[in-house]
Amino acid sequence: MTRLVANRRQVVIGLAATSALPNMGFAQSMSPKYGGTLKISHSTRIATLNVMQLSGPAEYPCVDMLYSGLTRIQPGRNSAGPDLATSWEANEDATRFTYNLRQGVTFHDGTPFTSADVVATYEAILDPDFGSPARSVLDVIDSVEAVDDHTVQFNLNAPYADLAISTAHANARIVSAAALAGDRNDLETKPNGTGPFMLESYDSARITRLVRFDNYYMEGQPYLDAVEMHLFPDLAAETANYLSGNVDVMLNVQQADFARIAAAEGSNALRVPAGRYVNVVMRQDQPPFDDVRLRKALAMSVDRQLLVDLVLEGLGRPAYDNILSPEFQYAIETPGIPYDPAAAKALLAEAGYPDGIKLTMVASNRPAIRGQVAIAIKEMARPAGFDIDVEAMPHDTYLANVWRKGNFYMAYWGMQPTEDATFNLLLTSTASYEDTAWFNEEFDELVRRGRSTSDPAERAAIYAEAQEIQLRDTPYIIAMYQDVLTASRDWVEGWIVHPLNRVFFIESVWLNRG
Amino acid sequence: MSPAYFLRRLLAVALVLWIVTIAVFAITMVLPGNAAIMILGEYATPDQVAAMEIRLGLNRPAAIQYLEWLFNLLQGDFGMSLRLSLPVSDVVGSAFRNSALLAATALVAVTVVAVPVGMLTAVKRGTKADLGISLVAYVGTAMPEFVTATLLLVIFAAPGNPLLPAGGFIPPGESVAGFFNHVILPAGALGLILTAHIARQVRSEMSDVLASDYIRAARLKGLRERRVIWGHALPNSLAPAVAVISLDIGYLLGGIIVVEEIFAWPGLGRLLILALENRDLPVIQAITLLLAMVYALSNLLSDLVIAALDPRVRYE
Amino acid sequence: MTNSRAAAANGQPVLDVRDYSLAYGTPAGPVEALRNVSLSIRPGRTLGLVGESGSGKTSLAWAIMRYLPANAVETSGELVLLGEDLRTKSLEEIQDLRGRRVCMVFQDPGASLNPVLRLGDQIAEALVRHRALSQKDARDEGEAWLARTGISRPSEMMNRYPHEASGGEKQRVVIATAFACNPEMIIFDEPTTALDIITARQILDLFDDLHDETGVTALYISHDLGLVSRVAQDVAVINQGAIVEFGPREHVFTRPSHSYTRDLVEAVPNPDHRIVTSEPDAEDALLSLDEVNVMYGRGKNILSFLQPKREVVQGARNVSFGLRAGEILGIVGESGSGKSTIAKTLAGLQDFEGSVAFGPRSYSGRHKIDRAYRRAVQIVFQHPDASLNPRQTIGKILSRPLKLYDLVPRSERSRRVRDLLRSVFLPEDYAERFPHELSGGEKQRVAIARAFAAEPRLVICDEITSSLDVSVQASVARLLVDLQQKTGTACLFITHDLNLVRQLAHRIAVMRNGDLVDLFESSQARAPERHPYTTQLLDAVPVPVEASQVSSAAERAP
Amino acid sequence: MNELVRHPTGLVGSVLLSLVAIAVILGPFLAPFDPQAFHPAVRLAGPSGTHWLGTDQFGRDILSRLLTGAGPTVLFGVGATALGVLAGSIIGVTAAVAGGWVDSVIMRTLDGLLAVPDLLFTLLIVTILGGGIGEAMLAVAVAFTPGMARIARSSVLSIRTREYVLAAIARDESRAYIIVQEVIPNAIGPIVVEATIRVSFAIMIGATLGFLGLGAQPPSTEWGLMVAEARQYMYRSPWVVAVPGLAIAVAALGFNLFGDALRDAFDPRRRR
Repeated sequence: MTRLVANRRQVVIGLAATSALPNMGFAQSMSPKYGGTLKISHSTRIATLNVMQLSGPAEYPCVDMLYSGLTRIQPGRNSAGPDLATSWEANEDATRFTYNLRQGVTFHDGTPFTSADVVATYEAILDPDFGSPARSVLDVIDSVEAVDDHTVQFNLNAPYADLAISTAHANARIVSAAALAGDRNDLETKPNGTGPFMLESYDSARITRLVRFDNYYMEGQPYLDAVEMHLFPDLAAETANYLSGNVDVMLNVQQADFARIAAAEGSNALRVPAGRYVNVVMRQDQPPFDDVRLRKALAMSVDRQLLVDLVLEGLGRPAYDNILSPEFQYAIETPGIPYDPAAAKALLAEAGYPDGIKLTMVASNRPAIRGQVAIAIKEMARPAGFDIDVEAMPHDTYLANVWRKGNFYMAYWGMQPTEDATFNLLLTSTASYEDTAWFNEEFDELVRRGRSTSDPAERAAIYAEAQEIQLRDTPYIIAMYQDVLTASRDWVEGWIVHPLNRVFFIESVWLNRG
Repeated sequence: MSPAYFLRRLLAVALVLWIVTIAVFAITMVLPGNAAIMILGEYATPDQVAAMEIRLGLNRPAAIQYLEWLFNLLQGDFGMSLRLSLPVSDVVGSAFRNSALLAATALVAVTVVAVPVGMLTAVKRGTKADLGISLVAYVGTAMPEFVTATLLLVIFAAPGNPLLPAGGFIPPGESVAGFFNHVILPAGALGLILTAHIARQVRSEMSDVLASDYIRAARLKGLRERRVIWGHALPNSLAPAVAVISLDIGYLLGGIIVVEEIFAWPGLGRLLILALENRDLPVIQAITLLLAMVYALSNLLSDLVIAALDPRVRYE
Repeated sequence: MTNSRAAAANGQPVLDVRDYSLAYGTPAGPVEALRNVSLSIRPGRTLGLVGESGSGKTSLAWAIMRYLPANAVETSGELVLLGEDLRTKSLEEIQDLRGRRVCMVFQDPGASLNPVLRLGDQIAEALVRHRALSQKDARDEGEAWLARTGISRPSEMMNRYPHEASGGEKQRVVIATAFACNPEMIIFDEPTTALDIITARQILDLFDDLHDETGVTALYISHDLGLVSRVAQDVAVINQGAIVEFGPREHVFTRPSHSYTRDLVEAVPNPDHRIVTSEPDAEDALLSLDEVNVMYGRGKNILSFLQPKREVVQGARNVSFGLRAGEILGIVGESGSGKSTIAKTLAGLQDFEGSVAFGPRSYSGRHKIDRAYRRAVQIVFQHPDASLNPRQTIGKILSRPLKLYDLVPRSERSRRVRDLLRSVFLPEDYAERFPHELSGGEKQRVAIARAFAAEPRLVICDEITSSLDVSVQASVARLLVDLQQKTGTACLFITHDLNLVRQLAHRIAVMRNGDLVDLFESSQARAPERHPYTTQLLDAVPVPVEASQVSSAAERAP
Repeated sequence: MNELVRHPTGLVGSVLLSLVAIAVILGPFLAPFDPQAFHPAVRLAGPSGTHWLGTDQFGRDILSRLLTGAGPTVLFGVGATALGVLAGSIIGVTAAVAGGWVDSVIMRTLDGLLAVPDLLFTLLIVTILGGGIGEAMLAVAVAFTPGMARIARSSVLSIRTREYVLAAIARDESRAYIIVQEVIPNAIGPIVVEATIRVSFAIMIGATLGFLGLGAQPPSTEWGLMVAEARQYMYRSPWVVAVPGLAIAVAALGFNLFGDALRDAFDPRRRR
């Protein structure tokens, strides 16, 4: 069966009403059964367990099980809830935050968790030489202080309303001060966290096995004895293996296999709308992309619904160039852009290309969706006078030669937790991955104001204005949002994924085998 | 065979491997792109890239780096994997064990099937059985592993009622039955092309032997056909068969790359692809060197076996 | 043997081939190999079957052994062994018969013994098979037979592998195997051709002894009429698949009925019939070798320690001799004696120490040799198939020296090529052909023409007739001598055929293991002061039977 | 040539090669559809009257893609082999002709390179060059070079002791004349045979690189890439992978059979 959750926007994203989710740990009629091993298959390698630096799709569930953060993204929402911090408050102008820590928590090795661990962790994150990915969302923090053993205080260098979401960053999980003081290479293979599971064995080429941590702070959880992460690099083999019942959960399902998996007996295919997208990068500091008419003409040459059907097998939604998907709290109602090659042709002529234009679009081959979107756009845009030569290339070549250098290529991004993180990732003049040379001071200023505003109505207005600017200038063509797809066997209760694809709540999963 | 001969051969292997170290090092030196970006990928933050660049420290002269690497190598230290943050010897060691299991299974299966089939078809040369088997062998040699593997998956691991698992690996130490269950398809995909090739080569060698004067002489001595085949032809075809098999080991070592990738076999081949994609230079160097060493040593071993089988080369 | 004796008693032939015809199916249609062959061998006698390559003599042997390829078609006749037609027998019956009643000894003992089995096992297995002996008895019996073939340490030989035995020893093993099962008939297919002169002579003597001892009936196949005349009482001559002559030896040699037989008899080199009449100018020295040494197998570079160690072999040791203008000097010796080394050295193809003086100049090494020398000294090789570039036309091959040495102007070259072809009795239009379109003898003529095209002063002939058929050998030798006489060119004639060399050389040099052991005027070949080795060589060669000698030799037959 | 066709293997090889050659030369003209055109209504459809071999995930006509893909697939093999043979022959002939330490150094280096399995070597080089069909072709050529150099060298060495070459040396022909006129024309036979058989390997390696994402890139219709792109649909519509997979086998088989027949034709010992 398919659980299709496609509610548009609002606070609840991904997972609609709880009634549609009989398996959720907190809303179930049956009482969970204890015991059993959950086998999860994944197709990318768990290359490291260094919580402060990892970034692989299959690494996230591992650290989610091994570690806890101060705060944690809530199931189905882009908001932060308590984890190792039970509560937190900000001062008036959102420049100082105080977090109250949970008492009686211990690390897997038995040492107690205190504010010293938090301070050590955040100091490591903020150390540029350490290179933690979490620094990009936490660099507003000026200093961390331990007020007492169970209270810490963050002093910010600018007002920042979303700090609780930033402290929920997957790489900002709390590591013990002792581990950070010792050989930091041990972080790679000897994780010592406060999460619901402990590492038993780690074979990056095959199976990573975690077992229940009896002293996890959530009373009575986790339910499982163990979780095994099984690596299947070949997607077809992974699907076949899942369907033959050898594993309980398939972490990521390919669009091509989704219908079959959904139809298969004893299998639950879960589809969660998310803000993942392929974006067409066009460098605007050089012709021909410096002309907004050309960008708009191309935008009109893409049949977005057809793209969703062809490339995503319908498992996604058309997007109309807004970098914020409807799941974001402050996303505006984006006007549709109809597929109109004739109008596009006219606009292209107006831009100075009456006879059409020849372009070369680069697409890396990993993941394959980049190439597929590129080829589809090439075909769709042809009637409008775009003669696009798709140059697909191996990912490493792309990284070496095209990424953030080329003037027309396909990028691919996952969903960010906040509007601010999204804008600061790509679109502001100082964005981490600024790649379009679209510099707009007005936009920058709006983003700056948005992050320090706590009033929701005010923020909504600011972000709406920012989105209008973005849609007016079309820095990227974003043609569709891709759903997050996962699957589990019937006997697996409580398996959910979050649109962010970073938090998994496996401590609430249990096996309902007859 | 004299110890001097053995020593000379061993020296030759060492020389070959030394040349391989130069080639491998040269190749990894000229890999394009900023190593740090390649290792970390496009979602890495600039901080991460900067930290990695410091860690790599690849800014010294190549010759110094080579000598340092070689020096460490001779002490058994292959360095740290850049992507997996583990000692290369650990990562490559376990992958090598797994690959060896797969390759050895495939090789044994291939030998057990191909050599008798090749001999049979040579003896039955020109018959329908020969024609049929030769045809299959020809088609077999023309199927790249990824096609064979894919077709095997479609046929034997189709969802619904899969006869065999679609991939994965169970160490024989854990479950022997599980190991064999999982090894059949990858070994089959790996072995088809080799079986076909070796059967064809053995058939041709055996045909040459059967056409030789001493076989004619044996027949004209009135010996029964069974004795001619088993007593005279077979001992003469074994040495060439061993030579063919040892040469095909090189092909086998290439074939594991694709097959392991498809069947989720945690061996050297898959590790290599990962290492190449991530510019994990120490791992690439170690794997290439290891595969070359295996190949060179298997050739040496085959020479020793041939010397044992054929008295003419024994005292060389 | 009882059958054979019974046959002997009633005069029935052991083998009776009646009107036998055989063809091979080829894609181009059937090719006849044997046409209406009829011959018979009476008990205890030896029939010599003589023919050139491709004449069908070996096909007949295979047919008798019932060992025919799949595409063979027997179109007529019977093959009768003591009253039984072999053609009617089943494969199983034939397998019982092979090796027990009819055995075969092959041309090349090196190839006909299995390289990975011990010699003893190869004899014993036949005895186990046909005489139902135990393994141990078979080995004892085999060892006894080895002793009878004259092998000095038979028990040691039993445990050797073929590559550990000499050619002569191997052939003795094969012969022992053939005789061990006490067969009624043995087919000998050129059993001495692959052996050295002296060894061949020993094998021939062994054949005589064993034949006398056992009274076995034999079919002796050879291309060498001289040899056959020595071993056989009856002779059959086969040409293009048909028997052209069959009868007692005296008859065939003295009154050959067929012209082909006559040609064949005449073509046999006879040392008493000299081809060359003129004598060279005695004192006009053309070339002289002074203390020439040649070493093979010396390591050349630092990486050679990785190569298997090669033995250093001395190809020529302190060889000195002179050659006069217009002289034909024969060099003889067994294989490995160094005679070809001298040829290669003088042709500038081999590094050497010492010096070679040619005319006024002296050369102290291969790299000192200049174009003038190379033009004046030409070489003709043994294998005509290998010495002509298969990708060039005959015209191109012949015009090359003309162009290289700039002997005739470009416009004259094709005319000169035609002259050259005429001078070796080849049609002028051969200039357009490629080597593979010519027969072996024709190719050798082209090679000779190429050598003479350079207008040389010395031609080195390295075994130029040994790969040719007997009848062709004679004509090529005559052609060479004709050209030599016409041009006055000196000639170094290297051969292992002592009869031939005595027919055409003025002087003969004998080499052995790299040493020049003897050098003498042809007429002095039998002089008492000859080196013992020379005498041994001369004695080893069967001298063709003259009509006058036939009757005396025939008396030796039982 | 007659000799070739008379062999059953040669005959089949020639027929298969002719088919492949027709596809290479005329494929783009014979293709019933634009190989890149989408037909969204009939995605992943089975063989039908309109689309004889069915359609792929974009509804592109597989027959048309197959026909236009013959060019890149087969020419890859031929091109890579030709380059490898050329480079290998030059190196091999140089080593054989130079002899001495030059030969030793070249041969020991080749030994070292030959110890690295072909596919691994190719992968290393293609990674250096950066992927793509041209780069992959060059990589295969480089990987083939040591083997071809060896064959060329031994071929030259065996020719060099032939008596017609000795005759040329004895005549005092120049080194260049001997190499160009006497040695190379006769050494070329085994090289051509080996090259023909290697084309089939090159086609397979090329397809494998396409499959691994290092060779031909979308939207190319190279057959290995077609298999790779269709793999995720292989259980849904097996013909999408089977058709290009078998096409690769047919092309490789054709060259393989033809090469074997060529070898038999050159080698009288093997003639039946």
